[in-house]
Amino acid sequence: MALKTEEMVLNMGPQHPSTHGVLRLELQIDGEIIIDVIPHIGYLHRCFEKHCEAMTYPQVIPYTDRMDYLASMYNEFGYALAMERLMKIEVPERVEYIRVIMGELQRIASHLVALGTYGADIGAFTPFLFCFRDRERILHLFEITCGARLLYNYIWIGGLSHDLHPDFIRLTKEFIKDFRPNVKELNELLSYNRIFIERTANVGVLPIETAINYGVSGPNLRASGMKWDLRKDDPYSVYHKFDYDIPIGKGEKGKTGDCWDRYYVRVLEMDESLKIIEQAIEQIPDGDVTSAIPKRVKPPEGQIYTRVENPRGELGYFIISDGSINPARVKVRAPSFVTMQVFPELCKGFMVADVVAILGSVDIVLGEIDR
Amino acid sequence: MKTAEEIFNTLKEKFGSSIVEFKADKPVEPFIIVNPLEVDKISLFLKDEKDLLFDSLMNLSGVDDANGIKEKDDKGLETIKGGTLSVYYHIESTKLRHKLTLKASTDREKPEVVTVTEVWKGADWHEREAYDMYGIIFLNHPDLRRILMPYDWEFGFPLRKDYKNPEFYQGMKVPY
Amino acid sequence: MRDYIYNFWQGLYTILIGMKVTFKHLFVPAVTIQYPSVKPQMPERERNRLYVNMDDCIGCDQCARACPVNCIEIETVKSIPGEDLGTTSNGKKKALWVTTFNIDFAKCCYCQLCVFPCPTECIYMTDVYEFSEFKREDLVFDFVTLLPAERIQKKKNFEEMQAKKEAEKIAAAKKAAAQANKPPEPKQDKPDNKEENI
Amino acid sequence: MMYDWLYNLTGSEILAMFIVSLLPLFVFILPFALFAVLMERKVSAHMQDRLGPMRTGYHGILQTIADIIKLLQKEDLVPTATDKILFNLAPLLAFIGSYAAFAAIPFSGFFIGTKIDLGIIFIVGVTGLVVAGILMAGWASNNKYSLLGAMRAAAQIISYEIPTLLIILTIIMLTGTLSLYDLSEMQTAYFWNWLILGGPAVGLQKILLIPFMIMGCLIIYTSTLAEVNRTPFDIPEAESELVSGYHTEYSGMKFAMFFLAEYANMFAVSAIVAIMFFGGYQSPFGYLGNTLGWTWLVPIEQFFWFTSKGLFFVFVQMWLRWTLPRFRVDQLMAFCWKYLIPFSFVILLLVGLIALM
Repeated sequence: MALKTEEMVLNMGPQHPSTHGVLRLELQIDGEIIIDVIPHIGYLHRCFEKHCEAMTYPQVIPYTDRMDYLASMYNEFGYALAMERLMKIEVPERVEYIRVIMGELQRIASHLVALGTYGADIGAFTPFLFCFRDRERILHLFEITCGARLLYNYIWIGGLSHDLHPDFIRLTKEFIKDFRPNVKELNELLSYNRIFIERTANVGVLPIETAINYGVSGPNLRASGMKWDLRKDDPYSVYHKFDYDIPIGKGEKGKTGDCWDRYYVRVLEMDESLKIIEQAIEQIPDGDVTSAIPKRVKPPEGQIYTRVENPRGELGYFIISDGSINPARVKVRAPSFVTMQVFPELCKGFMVADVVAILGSVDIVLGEIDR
Repeated sequence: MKTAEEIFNTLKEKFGSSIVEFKADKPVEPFIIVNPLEVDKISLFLKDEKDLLFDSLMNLSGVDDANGIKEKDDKGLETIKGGTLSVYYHIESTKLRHKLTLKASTDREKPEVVTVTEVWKGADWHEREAYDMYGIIFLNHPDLRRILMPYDWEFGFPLRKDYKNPEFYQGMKVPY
Repeated sequence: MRDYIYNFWQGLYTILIGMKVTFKHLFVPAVTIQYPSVKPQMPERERNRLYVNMDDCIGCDQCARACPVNCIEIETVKSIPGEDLGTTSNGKKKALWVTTFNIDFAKCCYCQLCVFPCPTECIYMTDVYEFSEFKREDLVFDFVTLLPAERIQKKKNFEEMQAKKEAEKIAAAKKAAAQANKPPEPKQDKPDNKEENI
Repeated sequence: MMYDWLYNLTGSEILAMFIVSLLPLFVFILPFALFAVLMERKVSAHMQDRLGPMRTGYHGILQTIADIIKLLQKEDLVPTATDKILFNLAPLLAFIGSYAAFAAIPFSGFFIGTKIDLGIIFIVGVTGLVVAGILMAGWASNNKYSLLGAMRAAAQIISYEIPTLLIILTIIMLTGTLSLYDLSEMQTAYFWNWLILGGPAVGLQKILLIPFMIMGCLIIYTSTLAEVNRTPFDIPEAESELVSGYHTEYSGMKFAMFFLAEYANMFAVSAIVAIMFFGGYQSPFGYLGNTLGWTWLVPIEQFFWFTSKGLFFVFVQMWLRWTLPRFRVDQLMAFCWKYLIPFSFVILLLVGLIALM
């Protein structure tokens, strides 16, 4: 009897331990080898863009928090920036500094989740909890400042809801001091572990041309070897005043742009963020943080596309105003949404276990993909 | 590095009537209005031309211009007849560091735009989203399905300004 | 062959390093707290359950309008002349009976947007965070201090007054119409009614 | 011996046999599983700067008992599309496989279930039943994840038996016995008689043996780790990929059986390593009972040493689990076939040469 082989369709998600939310992947597998991946999204669709049409401009901010719920501060930052550009508001210097500090702290917190869950995806559970332990301290910093741990509603159009807490600077300095050895420990425990390298190096290689053509941005693009960071390449806020590097993937353990590079770029980025925070804390001027907040937000008719460097990449807000107090259109260019498109390309030819590894390394947040 | 106006002039020379208008009167961004059925050719030119090199699509968004005739039915719900739906393309060149906004307006009753997935692969899902939300048909798109809404959603396109919530979806009451 | 041995050695060595790290952590004190028995200290700006100090509320509806999810429901009734509603703590005179002030904490998104516009600072966020309920309806908190009977009474008072006014007006209008053949102008003076928007 | 003692006491062969064979289950495996689950939780918790279960009893010592009660109460779900017979049989088979191994393990000089001469081969053979149980579970569940997990498990366990057996062969060659009892007796008295330090051999031979014995110990420990599906070799039940692998569809008592089998297996393989390289139940420093002349104390001491050695290796398994990521299935195979098997062959050959000396 002739041997008959057949491809199998494996349905990964929406309930699966490592799809990072409610993502459904339809895997076509031949044994354990991936033939094709079809992602199905939309399980977390909350009509953000439709909601916005019924909201006034300041009321949109709590909704932006809920998109990329691991980097809420940066979502608000982007939205506030877009509105300020549209309304031509000059923001006090102190506000900008605080925004940068908060944004970079948020970047560290977000990367910690990315790295920790990546370890858990690969099978190492301990780094996950170490990362969460450190993230908890950042969340505490946010909590003392604005009262919330995850969904802040802190950065407003033209200003901030609260000034810094008196203890904030001291606690941040303490955190930075304690955090640096922890990064080293994470490297010892996970990054340089031989099994981890075996699992991630040369897996899911994203060539730079493909990345640009697909519009992949942020750490994923940088891991492919492109020095592209909106903080430097399309500067906003006060980022030009600080001295920091942009880490890129060098292909140390395998090909450039593999999972290990994507992972390690995030580790290095945390260090750069710490540098920015340290400098910002030293330079922060005094001032009032609420003075520039407009009483009534009614931007002129027009449209704007503004983008910021979210922890996951280029977060763009496309806002069309029709001159009323409600936005006519708010479209969000979510970095994970774009990254998710390239995911099937990365997976082809690898194994089921690698799907998890690749998905973890591109670091998606479903709240943002589905909005 | 080129300004939007220079690019407009280059395009006007090359494509003539396909490039409709250059608009810079409204704040904050100037944009170029193009013919929706020629977008793919224009995009390919923008991507390949030596001094333009727009290699990355930042964003593609469908927009309901809501510029048609608004009618109210007996229940007080608004429907819009005529007018246009638009697609905005925000593109940039990572090598030459310039940005550009294109706008392609299409008929509301028969919204058809040519896809740019051949030029920028990243446009795929953005176009599916625009189709899902506005019903804009992207001609030649390889896989034009709904993306965020359920595949069997039959109550229209939710981001259109005259969209009405269904009463029931698969036996479940929609407004809770 | 060199790679082969190197790989083996690398594997062993990095595993041992990792084991050193985890072993060290066996003796590091835990960072967790025993939650229900030990409660965390809440920071002063904590944003948890809303509280409304009804003594200060003037029923201006600003918080309800600022709310992005419409979880605040306010209904007010005008006071009839002669009633003394007292003043708020910052000296404003109250003019409206607040007969409904419901906050639905199932909907509330704890964004604090309602706190800032309040002219009397009577709505604020407290650090109460344990208030789960078995039924969704139980999460609707009623802040009004008036008794149910009183609320009905206030409404009735107002309606009676309204009716009286109306009657007076009609009488006056009739009088006027009799004098000048002018149609009366009905005046809309309904209590501020917040409609639930779904 | 326990059996003789009971035979004299009761006068019935069957009763004595019965008690002796059931004793490991009730005296050892069940309490051990309870203890090991708690230990796993506590070890992982403290390695991750947590506290672990704290609410049931002092520092949560009753947690696993609470868990067992919960599992007993749970509804025993059998999905409709399963192969009912295989589905119900699989956890039993897995448990029997790991439980039967305990029959030949010498807990002390006084107490062995059955003192068979082929002890070590018996254990290797009987633990092979676990594979059948796992395959049955994976197939019968009618779940793609379970099937993938079962296929992985079968491939993995069978491959890793090769290096295990090669090292066992080395030991057999060196000592000339297959009986675990004899093996333990051979490494008597002091720790320098343990096989990891060359065994009872003397002189140059002992020194030459030491590096190979250490290597062999590492190899057999790694490969037995793979046989019981512990991290970094836990790909059959890889939580982040295959949800739970072959026991995805199991609930209640049947799940508890798999769970029990896993923990029993953990101890069984630790015991094998302890017997083969670390003197089994022998004390490293001689016996207090012998010194004081209290001969009744010696079996208790032996039992103590045996369990503490076993528990130490179980602890190392947990330590590894909470430190390492897991392999991918092809790397796992590559590791076995490219590294462990050649290495164990070399050890087999060289130890054979040394033994000839």
